[in-house]
Amino acid sequence: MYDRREPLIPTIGTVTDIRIDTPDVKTFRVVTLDGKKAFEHIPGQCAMLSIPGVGEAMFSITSSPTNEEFMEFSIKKCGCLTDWLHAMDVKQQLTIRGPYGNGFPVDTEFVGKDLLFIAGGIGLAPLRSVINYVRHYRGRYGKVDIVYGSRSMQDLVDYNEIIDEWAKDAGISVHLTIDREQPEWDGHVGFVPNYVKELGFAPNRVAVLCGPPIMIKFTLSGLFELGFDKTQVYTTMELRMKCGIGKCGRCNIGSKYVCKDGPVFRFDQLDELPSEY
Amino acid sequence: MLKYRINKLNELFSSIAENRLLYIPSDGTDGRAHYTRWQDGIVLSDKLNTVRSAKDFFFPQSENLIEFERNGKEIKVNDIRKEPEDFVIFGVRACDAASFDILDRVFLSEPVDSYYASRREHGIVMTLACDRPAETCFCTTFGIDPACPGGDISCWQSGDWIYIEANTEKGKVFLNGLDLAMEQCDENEIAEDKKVICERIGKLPINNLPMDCFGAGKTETYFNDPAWAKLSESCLGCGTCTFVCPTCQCYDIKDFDTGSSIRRFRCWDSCMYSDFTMMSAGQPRPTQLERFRQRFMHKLVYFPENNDGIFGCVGCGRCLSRCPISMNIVKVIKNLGGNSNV
Amino acid sequence: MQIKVRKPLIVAFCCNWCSYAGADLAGSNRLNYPADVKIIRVPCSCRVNPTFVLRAFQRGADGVIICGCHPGDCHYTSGNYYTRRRMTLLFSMLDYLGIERERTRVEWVSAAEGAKFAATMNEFAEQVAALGENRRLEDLRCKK
Amino acid sequence: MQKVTRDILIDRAAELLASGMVNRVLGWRSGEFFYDVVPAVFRSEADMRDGFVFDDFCGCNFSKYLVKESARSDGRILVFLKPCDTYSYNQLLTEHRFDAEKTYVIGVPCDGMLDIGRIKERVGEGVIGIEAEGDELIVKTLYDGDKRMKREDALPDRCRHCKGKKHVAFDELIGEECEENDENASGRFEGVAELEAMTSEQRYFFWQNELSRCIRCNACRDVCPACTCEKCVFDNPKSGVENKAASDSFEEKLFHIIRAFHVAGRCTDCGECSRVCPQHIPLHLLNRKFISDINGLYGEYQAGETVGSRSPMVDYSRADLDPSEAIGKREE
Repeated sequence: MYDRREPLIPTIGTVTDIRIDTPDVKTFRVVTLDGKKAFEHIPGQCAMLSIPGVGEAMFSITSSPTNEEFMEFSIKKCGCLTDWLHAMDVKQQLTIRGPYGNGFPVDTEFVGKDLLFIAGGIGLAPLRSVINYVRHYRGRYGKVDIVYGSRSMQDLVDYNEIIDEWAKDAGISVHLTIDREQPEWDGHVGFVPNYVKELGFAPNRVAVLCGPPIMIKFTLSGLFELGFDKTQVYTTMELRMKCGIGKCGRCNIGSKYVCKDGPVFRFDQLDELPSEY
Repeated sequence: MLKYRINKLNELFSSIAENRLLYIPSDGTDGRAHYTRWQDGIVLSDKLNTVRSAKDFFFPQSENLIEFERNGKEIKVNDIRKEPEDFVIFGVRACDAASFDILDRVFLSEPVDSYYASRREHGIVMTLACDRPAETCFCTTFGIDPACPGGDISCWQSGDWIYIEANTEKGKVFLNGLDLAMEQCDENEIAEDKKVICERIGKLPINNLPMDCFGAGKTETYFNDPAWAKLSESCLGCGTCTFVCPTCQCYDIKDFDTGSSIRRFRCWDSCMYSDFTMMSAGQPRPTQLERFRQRFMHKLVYFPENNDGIFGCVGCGRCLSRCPISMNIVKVIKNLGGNSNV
Repeated sequence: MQIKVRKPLIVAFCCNWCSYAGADLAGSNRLNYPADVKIIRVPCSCRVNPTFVLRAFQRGADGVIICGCHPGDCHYTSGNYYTRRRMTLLFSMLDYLGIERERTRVEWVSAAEGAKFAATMNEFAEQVAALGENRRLEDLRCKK
Repeated sequence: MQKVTRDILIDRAAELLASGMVNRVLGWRSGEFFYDVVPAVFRSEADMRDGFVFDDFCGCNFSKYLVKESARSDGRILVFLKPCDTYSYNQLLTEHRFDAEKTYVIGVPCDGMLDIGRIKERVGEGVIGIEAEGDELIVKTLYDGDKRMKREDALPDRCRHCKGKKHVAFDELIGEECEENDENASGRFEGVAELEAMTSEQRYFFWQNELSRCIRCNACRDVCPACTCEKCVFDNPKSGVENKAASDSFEEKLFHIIRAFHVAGRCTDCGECSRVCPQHIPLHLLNRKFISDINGLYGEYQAGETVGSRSPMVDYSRADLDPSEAIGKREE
C-alpha cells in the first residue's frame, strides 16, 4: 500500500439532506460514510466537491464549525457541476476534500467588536458560516447587524432561518431588502448599497461584504461615505480553481493565490494587489 | 572527482542501466534531441539541449491521479499510485537542473504533492556541462553556471575523458554503487575547460540581462505598463512556450470516463489559453493581454515575491527558438526594463 | 487448451429512413447477422461526424460501417451525397495513417433491403474478424 | 535574398499613412537575432524606420491577424502579403471572417523564406549571422566559423514546393509579379506519394512516431488561417472530444485527423502548421493528403484562389464514387 498523504485524493461524502432555498439555490447537507463531519474548518473556508466524471469545484462551507454533525453547502445552479448537483437526490455520494483557504479572523480581529454583515443573493452562503459561529459564541462579540438583499423574496437564501432564528436572537438586527416591489412583501425595497447608507451604521465596527461585484463596488463606496476605513472591511473572493492548494496556478491575483492566501481578504490587502479583476 | 574514458561511455551507461531506468538525450528521426530510454545502440546526442525540458520526468504532461468507480449513487475511490521505478536522467544541462529547484518550491511546499515527491526521490539527475552554449542561452542572468551544472552528479566532457563528480549524498551513494573502474583525479584537470565555458558564455549576446528592476514588490511598477499591449498583440495564445518551458508548472485536473471507471488525471495547462481561468461565472482574463501579462509577471515578479527572490526562469532559451511568432521572455525583460528595440 | 475467440465489435450507423428500416426488416424476416453489430440510429447518414467514427474506435469498436439511403433516395435530398464525399476522405485519411481500411465501410441499404443489410453485416463482420482486434486506433484507457 | 527591400516597403507605407488611407501597418518587427522576426502593428513611419524588417525570415502569414485587427473599428490596416499569404486572405474573405474594406493589401514578391530550424539542422546551434552568395548561404557560427550551405536546403517544405509566386489578392503590388511556377508546385505531393507507396504498417509506424511527439500546444491550430472557430471542439467541455493533453496515443491521432479534416477543402496549403510546430511534426503531409485526394477525386481545387469559390467539401456530384471505389481508384 502506498502510504504518502496526497492532498488531491478526496474522501467520500454522502448527501443526507437537500433543501430548496430559492428557485436556483439548494443547500446540501454532507457527511462522510461513517456519518461524521469530513473535517474541521474555520468560517469562510472552502471545500472541493466533485462528482467524478462531471467535475470538481470549490464551494464555501455554509455551515458553522460549531455544528458538530454535518457540513452544509448552499449552491447556486450556474454550470455543469452545479446543474448536476441540483438534479441529484439524497443518498447520492460525492467526493470532498479540504478545508481550503484562510477563513475569517473570527477568533482574533472580530473578537469584541460590533459586526456588520452585508450580503447580496448567493453571497449570503459564505457569511452564514460566520453568522452562525458568532451566534454560537455570542458573548465574544458586540452588536451584530445583518443587511441582506436579493432580487425578490423568493431569491432570499435561508429565509426561514433568518426570520425564525437570527432575527429572534438578542443583539442581532436583521435588515432585509429586495430589488423590486412584491405584493406579499412588506419589508424594505431597494438595492443593498442604498439600504446600507439609509441605515447609516456608525463606523466603529467590522464589516463583512459578499455578493456580486457590482454590489461590492457600490456598497464599499457607501461604507466609505459612512466613515469606514478599508482595514475594517472584509470580503471573500472567488476565481477558477483546480487544485485548491496553490499549485495549479490559475487563481492568483498578483502574487496571492485565492485558494491559499484567500479567499478572505481585507480591502486594504486587496489594494496592494493589482486591479486584475 | 572521478574520470572515465569517453570511448567507454556505453559501458558507463550499461552499468547505470543495470539497476535503474536510464534516459539520455538522443537524436530522434526528426534530427533533434529527445530524452530516450537508453539501451544498446542509443547514442548520446551532440545537440546542446533537448526540445522538451527535463521537467517531464518529474511532472509529466499527463498522469493519472485517482480512479473512481461510480455505481448508482455510490462512489468508490481507488488509490492507483505506485512507487515509481528508480531512474537516472543523464545529460541534463545546468538550466534544466536549476529548474528542478523551482519546481520543488511549488510541489514540495506544504501540502506536498506526493506524485512529484516520489518521482523526485526515485530520480537521480546527472548533469552535463555546456561546452558550446548557443546564442539563445541566458542562464547566467539567473546566476546559473553552465560550467558547474549541479544536479546530483555533475559531468564534464573533456578530451578523452568524462569527468564525474557527485554533489549530493544521493549522488555519492549512487556512484559508489556502480560496478565500474573509474579513476580518481584532481579537480584542476578540468579547470581550463570551465574557464573556456565561462569565456564563451560571456561572449553571448543575451547572457547578462538586467534583472535588478524585477523581482518582489514590482507588481505595481509593471502591472499597468503600456508595453504589455504591444508585446502581446501578436501572441497567438498557443501553449508552446509554456510546454517547452522547464519551469512552467500550471496544471489542469480532468476526468476521463473509460467506460468502466473514471480516471482523474492531471495534465499540463497553459495560462496562455483562453479557457485557463474560464468559470461559469465569467472570464477574469478576457483578452490575450491579461494572459500574456500573467505568464511573464508570474516568472519575473510573483514567483520571486513568494520564493525569496528567485526568478521563475532559468534562461534555457527554449521559448526563444520555439515560439511561432518569436515573442519571448528576453524581449519582455528588455521592453519592460525600457532598453530594447522591440 | 481452449482459445478464446474474440468476436469483433462493429458499430453500424444507420440512417433513420432507409437503413434502420432495412435492419428492422432483416430482423422481422429472421435473417441472421452477428449480434456484435451495434446499431446507432442517426437521422441521416450525413449526421455522422468524423469524430463519431473515431470515438467508436476509441470505445472499443473493431469496425465501423455507415449505412444510408441509396444515392438519390435521401430523405433530405442530398445528405448521403455529402456522406459519400466526407467518408471517402476520412477513410482515405485513416488508411493514410496506417489504420486498416477494411475496418471502415459505407454501404447503401434501402428500407426494402433487409437481406442486403444482413448480408452486408455478415460479410463486414467476417472481414473485420480477419483483421483481429483494433490495435492501431485504440485507446488503452478504455480497455479493461 | 528578397528582391524588395524594407526601405521600399516603408516608403510606400509612409505615403499611405500620411495620406490617411490607412492608419496602421501590419508588418514584421526585427528581434534579438537576425532570424526572430515578430509580427507587429506599426502606427507611424518613425516606428517602422526603427523596427520594420523584410528579409528572408519573414515567413509568418499575416492573414489570420486580420480577423482580430479588422474587428477593431478604427480605420483601415495596411498589410503586406506574400503570394501564398494571399490565398489565405481570399479564403478568409470567402468565409466572411473580416471586412475587406478595412484592409489594404500590398502584395510583396517572395523568393522563398528561410527556416532557421533547417539551417541549424545543417550547421548546428550557435548561429549568429547569415549572408547570401548566389545559391549558397554563408552561415556565421559561434564555434565553427563560417559554414556554407545551399539556400535550397534552408527552405521550408512549403517554399521548396511553392504553389505559385503570383498574388491572388491585392490592392497594389510592389516589385515584379512572377508568373505561376507550376513545375515546382507539382512536387507538392511528393511527400504524400511517398507515404502512399508504403505498406499500411509502415505508414502506421511512421505516423505513430511523428504524432507521438505532439505536446498539444495547439500552435498549429492557433496559427492556422483556416482555424477560426470561436470555440474549438477540443476546448469545449461539452463537445465530448475535449482534451488538453494527449493522454493516450489515440488522442494524438484524434486531434490531428479531426483538425486536418475540418480544414479540408479550406486549407490553402500555406504551411504555417509545419512551420510553427515545436516538435517538427510534418503536419502539412496531412493537409496535402486531403488536397491531393480532393484534386484526384473531385477535380483540381485550390482553396483561396478566388473569393467565393465553393469548396468541394460542401458540394457533391451525383457521379461521385463510393468510398470503397474511390480509395481503390486512387491506388491504380
